[in-house]
Amino acid sequence: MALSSPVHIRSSQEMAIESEDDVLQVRREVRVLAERLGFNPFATAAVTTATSELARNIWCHAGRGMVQIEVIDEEGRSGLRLVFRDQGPGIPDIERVLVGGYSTARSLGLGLSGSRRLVDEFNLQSQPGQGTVVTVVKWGRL
Amino acid sequence: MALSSPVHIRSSQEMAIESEDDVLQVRREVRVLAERLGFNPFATAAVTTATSELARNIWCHAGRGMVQIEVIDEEGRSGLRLVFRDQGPGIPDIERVLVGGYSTARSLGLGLSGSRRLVDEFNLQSQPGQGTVVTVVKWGRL
Amino acid sequence: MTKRHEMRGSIPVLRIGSTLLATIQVELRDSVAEDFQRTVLTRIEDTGSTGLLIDITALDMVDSYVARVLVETSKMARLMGTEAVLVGMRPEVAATLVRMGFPVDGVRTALDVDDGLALLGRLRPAFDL
Amino acid sequence: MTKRHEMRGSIPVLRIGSTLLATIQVELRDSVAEDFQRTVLTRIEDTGSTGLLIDITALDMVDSYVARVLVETSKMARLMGTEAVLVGMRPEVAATLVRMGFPVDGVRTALDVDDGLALLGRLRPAFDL
Ligand SMILES: Nc1ncnc2c1ncn2[C@@H]1O[C@H](COP(=O)(O)OP(=O)(O)O)[C@@H](O)[C@H]1O
Ligand SMILES: Nc1ncnc2c1ncn2[C@@H]1O[C@H](COP(=O)(O)OP(=O)(O)O)[C@@H](O)[C@H]1O
Repeated sequence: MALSSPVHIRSSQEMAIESEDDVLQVRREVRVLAERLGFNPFATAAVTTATSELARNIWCHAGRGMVQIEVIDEEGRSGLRLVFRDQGPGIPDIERVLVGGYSTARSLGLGLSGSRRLVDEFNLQSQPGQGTVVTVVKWGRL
Repeated sequence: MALSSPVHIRSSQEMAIESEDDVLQVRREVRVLAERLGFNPFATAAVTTATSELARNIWCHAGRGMVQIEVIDEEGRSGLRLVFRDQGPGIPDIERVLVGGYSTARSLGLGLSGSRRLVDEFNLQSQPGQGTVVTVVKWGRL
Repeated sequence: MTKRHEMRGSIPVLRIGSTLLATIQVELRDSVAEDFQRTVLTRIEDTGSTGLLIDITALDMVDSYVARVLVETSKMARLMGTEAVLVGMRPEVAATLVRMGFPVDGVRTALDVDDGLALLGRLRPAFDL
Repeated sequence: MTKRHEMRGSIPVLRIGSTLLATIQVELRDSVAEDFQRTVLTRIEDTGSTGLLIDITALDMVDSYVARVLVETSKMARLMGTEAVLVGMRPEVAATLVRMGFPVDGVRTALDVDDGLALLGRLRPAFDL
């Protein structure tokens, strides 16, 4: 999870993702935090949408999991770091899902590849049978 | 770097590529030289665009590097030889990036495959962990 | 009030002349989405409407799931012979969808309901009120 | 003058009747590109413009990065319901993009601003001034 630069964690909370309601709950929380940090509407929509994709993936593909939501500071800027964790089936071919257009569900397969394009830092770790961890960081634009 | 034919190097300079500003700087320099060599607008746009792609790749994927810009003569014609060098992560699957459409960034993956089509000679050397060297030559059209 | 009621109530489908106007004001969740498609298609059949406007002005976020539901509903309507137009997409929503690589071709759009009605009028002049 | 000002100032977005005209006169760098998209889309919403012309006459080079920004901006505008037309692409720029294999389908183009306005007029007759 190579987020090398030293960051200051201003706040941290965890939310469970076990239902579609939880997915909506999590993305509302992320929107509130983004707005509070002064993200512009484009950055706010971007991080809220990525959250929705990744939380929905946990609910759809792993059944349950959780997200850790952190407000972080680094070199005078503030941002959100979100860590989505589950102990589901994992993703066998990470490269393929990151290119996009690949899906085991009846959908577009844009969740992972699309989220990645919406955030500033993206890290996906997954072992078949062991679960999946997706870490994203979004910095507020000025 | 198989540029076999004996060339006469008329001038040679190095420029660092460490920021987006440097990318713009380098491509302006290449444009000036191309125009000075009497390249027509199509050849000038081609070599300037290839320069932009390759310099941007250094900035985006390797963080820093440099370009060596040479004015060369060979068999009565003049051209530009550009050597882009970095010590970044290197490219694991050269064949794939040369086909085009493959990208680890949120972009089109046309930088390497596209540049190759814009120049007269193209050579890509890369070792994962060792960095990347891309050499291109563009001859002026009459 | 049950959840199903809550959502039924919240995607009103109005008739404006030969056009149906569906206004999405809630987050589209799985159950709502299916119900929405069913309602819209059934009302197209019942009313013989030749145009469908889906107004998403109220949505401040459209993820790939919701986008797919919207595009699919438009396609279903079109298969029935009804032109569908998505209206009121916010700037940040448009920016997000394009950046994600969502395939946008084939979706008819208009700035707002008025513009959407005018567009339908041009597409199906014979049917316009 | 800060960089942000410099670039903001340098991509003027004018209103011509129901059309917005964005004239790109500077090299589009990362920060400028995002700002450009934000400005254009927000102004479409504010003004209710049904057409967008992006004038790139001044660009003597368009690499794949800039091309992507231009095409994406057009797609975003279109999702909002605004027709976008790229105008003034120079011959050598067109030649370079095609040779690179840049996917050009789906992008509307016109020779210059006048032609662009005429094209928009044909696409959306009711709205043209
Ligand atoms: N958390 C997860 N656990 C297991 N598999 C996942 C997870 N997230 C994504 N996947 C797998 O990766 C594929 C691609 O995911 P994504 O790009 O989000 O598209 P979609 O969810 O629309 O299929 C999914 O179809 C699924 O097979
Ligand atoms: N100088 C470089 N160092 C390391 N990786 C590179 C370099 N240049 C290109 N790459 C890799 O090759 C891929 C394809 O490059 P390119 O064809 O230029 O497309 P793009 O830069 O748009 O992704 C990049 O996504 C990146 O992973």
